[in-house]
Amino acid sequence: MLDPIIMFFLFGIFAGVVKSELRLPSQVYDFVSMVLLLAIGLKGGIEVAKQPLGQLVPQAGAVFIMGLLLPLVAFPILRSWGRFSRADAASIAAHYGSVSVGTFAVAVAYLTTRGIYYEEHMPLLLVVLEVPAIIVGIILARGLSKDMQWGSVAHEVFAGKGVMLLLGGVAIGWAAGPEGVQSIKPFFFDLFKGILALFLLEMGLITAAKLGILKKYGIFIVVFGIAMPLFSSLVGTGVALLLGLSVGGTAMLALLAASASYIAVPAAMRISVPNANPTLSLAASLGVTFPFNVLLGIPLYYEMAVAAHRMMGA
Amino acid sequence: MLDPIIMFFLFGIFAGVVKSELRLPSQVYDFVSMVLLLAIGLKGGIEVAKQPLGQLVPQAGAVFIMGLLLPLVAFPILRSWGRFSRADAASIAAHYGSVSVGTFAVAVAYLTTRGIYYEEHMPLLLVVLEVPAIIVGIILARGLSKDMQWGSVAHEVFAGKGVMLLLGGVAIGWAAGPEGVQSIKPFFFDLFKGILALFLLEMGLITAAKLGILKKYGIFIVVFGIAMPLFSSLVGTGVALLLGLSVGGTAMLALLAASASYIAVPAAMRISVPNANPTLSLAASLGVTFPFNVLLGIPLYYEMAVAAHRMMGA
Amino acid sequence: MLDPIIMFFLFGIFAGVVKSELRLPSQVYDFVSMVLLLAIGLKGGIEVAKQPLGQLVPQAGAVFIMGLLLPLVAFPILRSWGRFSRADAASIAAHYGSVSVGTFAVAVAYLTTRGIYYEEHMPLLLVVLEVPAIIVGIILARGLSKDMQWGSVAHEVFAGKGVMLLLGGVAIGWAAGPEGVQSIKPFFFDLFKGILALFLLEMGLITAAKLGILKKYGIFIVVFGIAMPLFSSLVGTGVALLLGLSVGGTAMLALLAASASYIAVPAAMRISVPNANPTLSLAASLGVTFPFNVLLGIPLYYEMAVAAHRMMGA
Amino acid sequence: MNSKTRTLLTIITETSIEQFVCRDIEHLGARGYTVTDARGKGGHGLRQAGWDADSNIRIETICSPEVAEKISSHLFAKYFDNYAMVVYSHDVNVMRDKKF
Amino acid sequence: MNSKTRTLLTIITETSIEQFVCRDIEHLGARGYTVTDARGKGGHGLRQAGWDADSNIRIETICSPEVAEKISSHLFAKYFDNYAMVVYSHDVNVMRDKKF
Amino acid sequence: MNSKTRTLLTIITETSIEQFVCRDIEHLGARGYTVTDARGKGGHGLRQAGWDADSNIRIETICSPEVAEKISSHLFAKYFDNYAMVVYSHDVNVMRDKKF
Ligand SMILES: Nc1ncnc2c1ncn2[C@@H]1O[C@H](COP(=O)(O)O)[C@@H](O)[C@H]1O
Ligand SMILES: Nc1ncnc2c1ncn2[C@@H]1O[C@H](COP(=O)(O)O)[C@@H](O)[C@H]1O
Ligand SMILES: Nc1ncnc2c1ncn2[C@@H]1O[C@H](COP(=O)(O)O)[C@@H](O)[C@H]1O
Ligand code: NA
Ligand code: NA
Ligand code: NA
Repeated sequence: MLDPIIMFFLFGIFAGVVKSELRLPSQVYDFVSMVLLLAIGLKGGIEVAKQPLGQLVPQAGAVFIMGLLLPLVAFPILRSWGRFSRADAASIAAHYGSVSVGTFAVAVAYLTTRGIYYEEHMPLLLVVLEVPAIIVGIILARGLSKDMQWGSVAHEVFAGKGVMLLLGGVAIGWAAGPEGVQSIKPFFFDLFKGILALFLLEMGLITAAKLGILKKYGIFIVVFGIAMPLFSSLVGTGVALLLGLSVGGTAMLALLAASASYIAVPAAMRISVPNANPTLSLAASLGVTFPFNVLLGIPLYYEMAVAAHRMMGA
Repeated sequence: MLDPIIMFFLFGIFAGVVKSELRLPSQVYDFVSMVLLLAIGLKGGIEVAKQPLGQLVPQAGAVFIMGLLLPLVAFPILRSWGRFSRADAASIAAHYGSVSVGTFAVAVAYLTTRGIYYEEHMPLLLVVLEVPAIIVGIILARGLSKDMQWGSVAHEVFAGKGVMLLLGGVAIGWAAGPEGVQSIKPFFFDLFKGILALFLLEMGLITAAKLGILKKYGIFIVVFGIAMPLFSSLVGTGVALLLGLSVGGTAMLALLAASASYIAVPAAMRISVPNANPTLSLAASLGVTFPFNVLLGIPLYYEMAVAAHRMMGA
Repeated sequence: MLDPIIMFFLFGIFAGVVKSELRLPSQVYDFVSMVLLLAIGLKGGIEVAKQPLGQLVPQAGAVFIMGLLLPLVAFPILRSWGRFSRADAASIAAHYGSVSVGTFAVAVAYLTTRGIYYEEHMPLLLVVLEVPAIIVGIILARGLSKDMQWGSVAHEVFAGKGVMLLLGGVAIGWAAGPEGVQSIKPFFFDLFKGILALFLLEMGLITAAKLGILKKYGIFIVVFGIAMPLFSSLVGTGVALLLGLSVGGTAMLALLAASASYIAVPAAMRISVPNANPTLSLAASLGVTFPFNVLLGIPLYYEMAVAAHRMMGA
Repeated sequence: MNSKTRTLLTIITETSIEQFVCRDIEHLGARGYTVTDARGKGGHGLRQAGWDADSNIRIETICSPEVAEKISSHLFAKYFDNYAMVVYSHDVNVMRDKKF
Repeated sequence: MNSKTRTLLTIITETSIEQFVCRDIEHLGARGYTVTDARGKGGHGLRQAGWDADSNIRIETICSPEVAEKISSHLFAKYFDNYAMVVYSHDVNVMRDKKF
Repeated sequence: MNSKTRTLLTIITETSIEQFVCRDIEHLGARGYTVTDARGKGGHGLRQAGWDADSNIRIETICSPEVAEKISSHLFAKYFDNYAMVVYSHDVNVMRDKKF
């Protein structure tokens, strides 16, 4: 049966499609996403403390390289088959090389509800995967010129709301440890799914708005928005196997690879690749890939992980 | 002793009357009412799943008819004794034929605190009762002309925030069932009363603002704002007895009948009966009937239900 | 080890210093502070009900007098050593004579985490201490002229958000008692520390903004912002010993004395002493004293209380 | 840079009719508009923006004088009797006059 | 439709004195006003609207030139020395000039 | 009170570039500015302010005609091709002209 939080997402899409007046005030959306980002960071941070550093570093390194490579695969496809301008192709590639925290939160809920174990320091890999695609995207769009202001790009990436809150959460969770965080558990952890439900309601409304725009850009964007995450999930599954992650962890890494950013990357592209059309990349990432991953992708990637581990075990 | 949530309402009135700077930002008010509407819907939806359809349909039908008739009683009184214009009388009649979700939430808290059983699918009847009075009100104001745009009226009613969230909550609660909803319980159910307290604080501030306006409209509006819910509660009690509801359910239906809308109906009237004065109907519904029901009505209707069931039992 | 809520504060300062885009929407800040103020008031109110009046009155009286005297100590220092204008000196003196609810909330968290008993009606003393310094500040700035509009000053003080919510919370907690408040406990009490964490994150951001301004005003304001709370904490410790408070209560009263207002007093000064520079007093109170108290003051005042009680016991 | 003159029409009215007014001004020829949330006081009393029913919006649209004239006449006929509404206009310099 | 000219006076100032300024402009003859929340920068530094003490408002009032003149003089005398405040005015066309 | 004329330049654009535009107009000589949150519709479609990527801001700055001209030219060159942006200006009367 469907998780109720997924129903909130469908409800949001429905309300958007029938042009309901329903709307989350943007300040409430901010509040809700801040709490989610902090909660995910905190959870990850607590686990990071438990991991031997020797295990974290290779994982982070592998994931970082994956984040560099995925956009390099997407870019030529978008250029040749999609016939997009260089800027647009680079920007979309960056979106798909990076990650979506909202999708990750739904996957956390999915695995937790089913009691499936996964490496709980995953949020750290999430943060690591946010960044490299942005850099690759900028270079793809603008070339490696000397007057690139990498300082301001770095600031744009790390000082953005999303990465900042994730990193802050990880740092606090790591420093405070499981007992330290106990006192803020009722707010950040017990309410997690309810707040995620509200968040997905608004995501549904936003997705519905993007659906209308999709028509304008034709079928390619829809196909790409489904095929690319499928491909990336295979890559993610492979990397996870190499790293020796658990079944749940494999599903998670597949999902991270498959998810497309709609916060950190669009914000960074808007500033660093201004001639890329933001409507286009958000139509793909929010109008196609987000609903695909949330509704079909997560269970699919989990089945893939199970199958892959069975094969490896054999 | 008074429920603390009622004290929050009184505190809001007090703060408003002494012209305090206290104010809930409108975005927070939106947030708080969204959570309440979804929570009420979810609770109702869970119960709807348990009811045999053969029992729900006659109840919904009876309540719908009650919603058609109540404004037809109110309208001539408002026209003749109140000397209101046709539009104003029709609009006020629609407010009193429909329901107030805020009042319902307080009644839920009242019965729950005292451990009194009531048919928990009540939120479904709440939704059913929201709608018919609006249609009657529009016809009373404008007559049954051919060029009525019923499509846009229907959209106005069903796509409005309130009805949409209630229906969405009911649908999700119904589909997810009691166990499915478990994971979002801490947010939507455990916080219910605390969030209701904040909501009532703002309602007190709004009520206080309406109190000032009341003077302008004279004594009739005050008398009507108390007499009409008393009459409606009798009708509601009667209908509940016919439907064989429990004591708690009888009190609830009396309250639903007695409560006057201040969200869905004013929004619909503003669009469909523009020449009705919204200040007038809100002064009655928020300045008189809401505080009357919340402070005196709920316990009174409960006593009535107890007495009626005792009489019927005899 | 550091309490995680303190880490949220440090995280906020960090994010502000690196000029992150992180920001709590002002409406969310309002929401979060309203919940904190109500929760503190409710907790205090529950305890007030348990206290014999004969014990509360002398405590409130002593604290009120302390609130009158502290600004009288600060004022000449600010005038002579700080070379501030009369208005500025009076306004800063008023800030330091009054209290900071945010600091108090952190102290509550500190003592609760460590299981240290304190007189839980402390919030009442907090309210009492908010007011006198404002009156003294206004008189210091403007003299005792006949045309002072004390009515509007009183309104400004009592009808301000902060005092209103605290008093409302105390009144409701007192009237409803421990069992009455049970139903709103999950929202107001269980979430307390999580909400405080969000609040401190924003306070960190605000503090970081004030740090920049500090430079403009030179070293005196930094020295004063640390020395004055140290002095006041001694006074508070003394008063607590006279009143026979527990060790925790002594630490609390020291902290109340040491904390500097950044809500009620600035608002009142802006209206009643318009020629005082609000940037100056907020730079001191938010840029120096708030972080000092939160990071170093609270544990220090607690050690002082322990030492003082040991000495007295000897 | 040479700039051209257009008319800036500002409408202050109830939030509840935002979608209707925006639709109307588009139909009458405006190529765009900007909306901000507002509160205020006027003939219809205090509107404090505490909740939807009490909120105002401020709609601005830059257009040709003719379109501005058409919009104001339409709003006057359709809304002035029954809704809290204030409309005013003045000339502004724009950089790309073809846009408006 | 024939329209008349009135003065639109705009006041940008601190949120903390909203009620006082609004009361003053009503006393001086304005029949209404509109308020929006704002942030900004000026002689008194950055005011980022993160919380009450740091927030601005933008008050607009349409009135006769005489009333506008009275209001600006009053604001100048009462608030300019001590508060973050900017005031400007210009002519606008209104449809129902008796309203203002 | 004698008042002087200055130019009020209004910029409606995407929230995402707020800090850049504000920095630019300060560098070009504006002594202050005021920002309000907005939503709207234009050549770049509907921008409903549901979340950051879809939000507009409205920046106002009072300055000399020369500075206004410099700012609009700069904005035109730097942002018009790639960002949702509308810029307009008109004269206003200010009380302390040295301030602007
Ligand atoms: N003279 C005025 N100047 C500026 N805004 C006004 C004026 N009169 C009314 N308004 C605004 O327009 C809204 C509707 O006006 P009214 O229809 O007069 O109630 C009010 O709530 C105010 O926001
Ligand atoms: N030149 C300007 N143009 C537009 N708004 C301004 C200007 N100067 C100041 N302001 C606004 O008016 C407020 C108060 O200005 P000030 O008194 O100069 O600090 C500022 O916070 C800005 O919002
Ligand atoms: N004709 C217009 N009148 C008023 N505001 C406009 C107009 N056209 C566009 N805007 C505003 O400017 C923003 C950017 O415009 P555009 O670049 O045309 O999409 C829009 O989202 C609107 O808020
Ligand atoms: Na990805
Ligand atoms: Na009713
Ligand atoms: Na103090």
